[in-house]
Amino acid sequence: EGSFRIGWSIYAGWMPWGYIEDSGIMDRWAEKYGVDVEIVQFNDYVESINQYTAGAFDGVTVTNMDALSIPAGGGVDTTALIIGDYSNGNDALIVKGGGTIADLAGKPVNLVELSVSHYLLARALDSAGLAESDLAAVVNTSDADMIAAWATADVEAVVTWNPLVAAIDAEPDSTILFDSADIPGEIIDMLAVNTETLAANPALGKALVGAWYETMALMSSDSEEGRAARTAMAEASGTDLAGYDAQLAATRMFWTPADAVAFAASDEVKATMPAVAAFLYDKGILGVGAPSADFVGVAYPDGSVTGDPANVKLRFSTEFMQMAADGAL
Amino acid sequence: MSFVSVRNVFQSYGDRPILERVSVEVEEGCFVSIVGASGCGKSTFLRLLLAQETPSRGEVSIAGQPPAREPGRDRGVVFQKYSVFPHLTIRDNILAAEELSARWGRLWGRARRAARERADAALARVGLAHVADQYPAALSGGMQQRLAIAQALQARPRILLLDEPFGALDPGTRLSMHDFLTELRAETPMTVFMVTHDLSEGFKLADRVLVFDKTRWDPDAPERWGATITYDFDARHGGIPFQSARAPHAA
Amino acid sequence: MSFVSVRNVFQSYGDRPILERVSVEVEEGCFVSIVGASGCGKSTFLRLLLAQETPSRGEVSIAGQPPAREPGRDRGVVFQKYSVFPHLTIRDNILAAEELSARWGRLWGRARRAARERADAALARVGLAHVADQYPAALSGGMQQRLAIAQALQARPRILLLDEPFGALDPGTRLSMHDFLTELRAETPMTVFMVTHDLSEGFKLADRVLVFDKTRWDPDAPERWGATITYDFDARHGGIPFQSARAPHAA
Amino acid sequence: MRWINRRPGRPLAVALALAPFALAALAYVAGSEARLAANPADKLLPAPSTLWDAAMAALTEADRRSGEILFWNDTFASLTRLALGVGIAAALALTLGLAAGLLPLAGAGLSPFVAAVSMAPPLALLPILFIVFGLGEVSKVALIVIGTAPFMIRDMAGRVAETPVEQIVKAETLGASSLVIALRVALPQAMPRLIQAVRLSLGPAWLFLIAAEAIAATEGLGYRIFLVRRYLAMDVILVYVAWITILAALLDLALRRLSARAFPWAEPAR
Amino acid sequence: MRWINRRPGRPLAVALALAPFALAALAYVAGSEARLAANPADKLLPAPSTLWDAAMAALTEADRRSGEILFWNDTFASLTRLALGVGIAAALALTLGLAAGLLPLAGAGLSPFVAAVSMAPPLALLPILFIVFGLGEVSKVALIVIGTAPFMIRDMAGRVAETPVEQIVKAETLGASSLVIALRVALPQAMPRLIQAVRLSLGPAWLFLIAAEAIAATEGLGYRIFLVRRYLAMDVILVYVAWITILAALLDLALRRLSARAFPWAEPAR
Ligand SMILES: Nc1ncnc2c1ncn2[C@@H]1O[C@H](COP(=O)(O)OP(=O)(O)OP(=O)(O)O)[C@@H](O)[C@H]1O
Ligand SMILES: Nc1ncnc2c1ncn2[C@@H]1O[C@H](COP(=O)(O)OP(=O)(O)OP(=O)(O)O)[C@@H](O)[C@H]1O
Ligand SMILES: [Mg+2]
Ligand SMILES: [Mg+2]
Repeated sequence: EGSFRIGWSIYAGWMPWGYIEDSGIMDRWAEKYGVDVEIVQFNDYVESINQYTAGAFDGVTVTNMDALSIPAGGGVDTTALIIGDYSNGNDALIVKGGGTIADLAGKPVNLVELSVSHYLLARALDSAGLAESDLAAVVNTSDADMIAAWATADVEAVVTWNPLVAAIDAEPDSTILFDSADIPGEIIDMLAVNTETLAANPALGKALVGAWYETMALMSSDSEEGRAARTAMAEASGTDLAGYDAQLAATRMFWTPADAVAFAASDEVKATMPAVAAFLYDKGILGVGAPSADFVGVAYPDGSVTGDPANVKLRFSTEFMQMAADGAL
Repeated sequence: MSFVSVRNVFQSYGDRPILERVSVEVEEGCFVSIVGASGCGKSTFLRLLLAQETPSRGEVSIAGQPPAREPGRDRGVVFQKYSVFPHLTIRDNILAAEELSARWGRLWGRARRAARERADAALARVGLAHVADQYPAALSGGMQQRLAIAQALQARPRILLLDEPFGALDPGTRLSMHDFLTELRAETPMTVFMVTHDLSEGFKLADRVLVFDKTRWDPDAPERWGATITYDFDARHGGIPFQSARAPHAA
Repeated sequence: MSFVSVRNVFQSYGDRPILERVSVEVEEGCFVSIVGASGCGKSTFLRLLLAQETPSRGEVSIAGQPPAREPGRDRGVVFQKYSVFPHLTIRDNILAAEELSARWGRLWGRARRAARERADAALARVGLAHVADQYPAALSGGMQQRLAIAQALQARPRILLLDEPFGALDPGTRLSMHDFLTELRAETPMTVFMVTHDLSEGFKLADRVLVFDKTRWDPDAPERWGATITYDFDARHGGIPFQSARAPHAA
Repeated sequence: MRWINRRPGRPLAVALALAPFALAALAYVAGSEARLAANPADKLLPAPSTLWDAAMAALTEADRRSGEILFWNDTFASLTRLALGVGIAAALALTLGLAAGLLPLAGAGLSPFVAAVSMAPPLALLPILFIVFGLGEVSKVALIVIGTAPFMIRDMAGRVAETPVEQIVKAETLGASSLVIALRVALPQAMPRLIQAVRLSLGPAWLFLIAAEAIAATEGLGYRIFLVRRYLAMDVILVYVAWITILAALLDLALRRLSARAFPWAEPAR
Repeated sequence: MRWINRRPGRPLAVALALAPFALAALAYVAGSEARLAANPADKLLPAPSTLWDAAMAALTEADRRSGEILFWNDTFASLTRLALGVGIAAALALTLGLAAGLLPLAGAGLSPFVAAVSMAPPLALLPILFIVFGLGEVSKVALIVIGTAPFMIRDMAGRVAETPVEQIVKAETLGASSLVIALRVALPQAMPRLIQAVRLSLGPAWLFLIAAEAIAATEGLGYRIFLVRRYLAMDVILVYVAWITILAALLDLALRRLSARAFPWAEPAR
């Protein structure tokens, strides 16, 4: 009791969590609110969500899509505590040579199946009037091996995320056909926490939000300290300051709590989530038992709900971010 | 009353009879050798004496005790192979005869020192003192069997059972083992049962020679009948039957 | 000229001499047995005759040929163990004597049928026809050795080498193997070298008995000197030395 | 009576054999019920009935997208890769192992290298495999080969080298050349051991197969397990794990039978 | 002379042993040069000099963040897990294997279950392991135990059951109880075989370690390899792979030495 564990994995918009733990910012805020928070890095993103879903962790960094499918679909009532950013080019569909999306017909595409990459591909194909069945295959390829896969002759197109996108884009004959900047606001990266835990321990939410926005302010400042912080994050993600800054450029970071609150409360999110739910249902990701695309309910800050109102398991909340915006922490 | 008494023993494996109606009484201190064709059940008979197996019918009793259900310290045994512990030195093999019956299989302190001295004395007696710290693998076959016999005797069993103890030795070594066994018996009289393939060895060493054979024989089903004791020779007096043949041979 | 001639042969392993100055001439058709203490180098001598090893010094030649560098069809051999191929049936073991020298180790068509008939004839001759389709593991030790001898002879070697061929058999079986070997020799005279532990077996079967022993002996370093032929008996005439002792025994 | 001399009768032996399975099942059911009581939508330890439904669905329901029953597709794909990988490894073991065990020259050249390779962790070399063999079937089969062949080669070489020298000499005196000794003496006697080595290698082979399928594939049992791990579909995972266990046991049994059938002379007499 | 009878002399044997290593090195250098000529920034097959630099950097340069040399940290973390996992598996094998091999009642209860478990693919159970044992050291060690113990238990049980019945009977006639037979007859004779089983299990143990570290860890050789695999830092990967190979070979050698030293009676006479 009073002791919590948060999991995170390597992604441009989540690197601050590693810095928060290493720099002692977390400890300071935790002390202030009388809790104990341990921030644990995962090498494997899916495993981090599974651990959270199984109850081994109290919070996890996750995208809106995976938050809906894994914990919420698995019956774990989850609250989006911090909307950190949305992908604005961080996820991309890359092909060898050139061409258009329509040229993908009859070709295989390598990606991490059932991930946001898969969602991006579906949206890209939509935009060209194609369906997945028009492709030769969707080859499930581990993100850890995506760069190696790109180097093989079998691979003609991949969908992946940063820092891999940057590395592959740097190869001579690669072309980005479609990226998340084409569907702004649909791939949302957030810190999700267990709703019950949060309700019972508001101090946890305050400590996390406080620590996060202190770090945001530090990172976004053009000061020496800001550069030092970003350099540390760059190294942790295996690149240098310039590389990391480039990745941040493809990420629509919400540097201030006010920005985040505004986005979370916008209609964009309300439009995105049902589309994501439809995609998940279509792919069978909501599970064998899922009767329909809206069997999980999603609640928004204004109290509205999409999906089944009797089974609300994912909640977008601005409560704590608003406190930060109000300077109440 | 006789010392070892085997009363109307039958032994079968599955529905295949090996021994039939075996009865014999043996006096204390008698050396009995057991001969017979290969596979006729000599080792089986020894296993029954050892209480390693219980007979299908009948019973074996030693010194008037109720039949044993498993081997114990009252029965010593030496097999043709694997008779000593390869992972113990020669001395520890002898020591094992006293140690293994302890609670944890080990003696400590004064008890151990005393047992060690007795072991060294035993080794000196059987002429193995100079190799006390070696492992059995370093010994010749004859020395290994000598060790096995010394080990069995160290536990002071009431009867000693030998299953072709010299079967794997070459003729010269075998002769010296005969002398060794004869000397040992002269020192400590004991009741011995020895299975052997070699008739002359049997008569040379034993007081009494038992011959196992089938008395009934079905040429179409050679496995139908078991063997029993067909001859019982007194080997002390040049082979005059101790008792006459047990049953007519119905070949 | 003699048929097998061993001239001043030395054999060492590393710097340890096993055989020293061994010379012997043997006539065609002679049956030579070789006796000696365990480890004195009898099997080593047989390996030299077999050309499985080449001597450190001196040479072995058969029928006036230049010394062989490896075993071939002119030398047949039977060991105490592993002498037949366990993965071939009894018939195929005999057949192997003809097949293995073919290009791919197999005969086909008419050649195979003819070889098979010869194999069956050989099996009938040695009394193994009734088990032709079984594997060696199903045979008793005596039958296995009979098969091994028949197999070696089927290749029509110029000399036959036997290394304790009956060492693992029980006395009864051993006697019948003696008869078997004597009969075979009566049918086809052949030059035989047989190592044995059993002196009486050696004298019973052989025309000539060679005794291997050390003529020099260093009590501090028993491995310093090798063995040689110390006695050479004519066993046809009740054991009168064929030649006198080779060298004085310097015990 | 000593415990070592107490033998269970037939009914007791059966009961004892079943007991641990029953205990494991019980522990599972208890754990599952506890979790489901706390959260009825819990996916981690699905109820036995859910498992049963998932198994039935996997076995009978066609995929919405492809119209095929994925379960059988996956099984077929994985078994094909496994058979190819282990088959190639066995063939290598037979040829190289025979050569290294029989010919001193080949042994001197091969043995140290194979020993060194057998110590390397094949999983870590996957990226290179992908470049060399592409992302298709070849690299998956190659991973299995690289992962299992060194052990098999060493095992075979050791076993062939143990062929009693008496048999080799006997064959020589019957006029056999090196080739004939290899083909007719060493090879047939090494075959039962090869099957034994294959049985021992099947465990690692499954591991490599699952690892390779997890990284890049469009079908296969390992692919499916790692794919549905994305949404914690433990019902599907457990069904697949059970199925792999059954397949492995069946393969093992089949190989044992094959060996007993094909090489009766190698069976221990009983 | 037949090929089977041609033995290489000492110099030729050394040359033959080195040849395949030299060939492999040559092939690597050629491949590397070809790729680097086509694309000087190629990461897949770094030049030998790059490899050397990477190795030196790994061995000597401290991490800027933590101030520690990651290479040694990783090595220490992985070896600790490996030792714990294999050690626990060996202890289980010793106790359960001894019980199953010696006591008919224990054998009847344990053997079928262990046989069934040994067929299950542990990798596929990883998600459950992480839940049950958490993400810390326990789950990694548990994966190694689950992956290697069944084989070791079966091996030990089989070996103990093969103890010549003559020895057991002899011990009984010397008055030994079941416990004493286990402790003083069966156990010491099973020890060399246990070390043998540990040697055989080290390969799979490394595999499981790397797989577990790949998924959830913050240090360890497998963790590092999978971390840098993302960036295709083959120079680091190859250095780590070489290091794991060397460690595995050293462990193997140490175990062989230990066995020969501790159990001289079990060495084949030569
Ligand atoms: N545990 C057993 N189960 C089934 N059959 C057995 C068992 N032990 C022995 N037999 C069979 O019982 C018969 C007699 O065996 P036993 O070992 O007593 O013969 P033996 O007279 O000692 O022979 P040998 O002279 O070859 O040692 C043999 O046919 C053997 O196959
Ligand atoms: N290949 C070898 N390398 C080294 N030493 C050997 C080799 N072969 C045999 N020896 C040694 O040479 C000696 C003679 O061995 P050999 O087998 O010829 O004796 P043997 O007379 O046949 O003995 P046995 O009667 O026991 O069969 C032995 O001391 C043996 O240890
Ligand atoms: Mg017997
Ligand atoms: Mg010899």
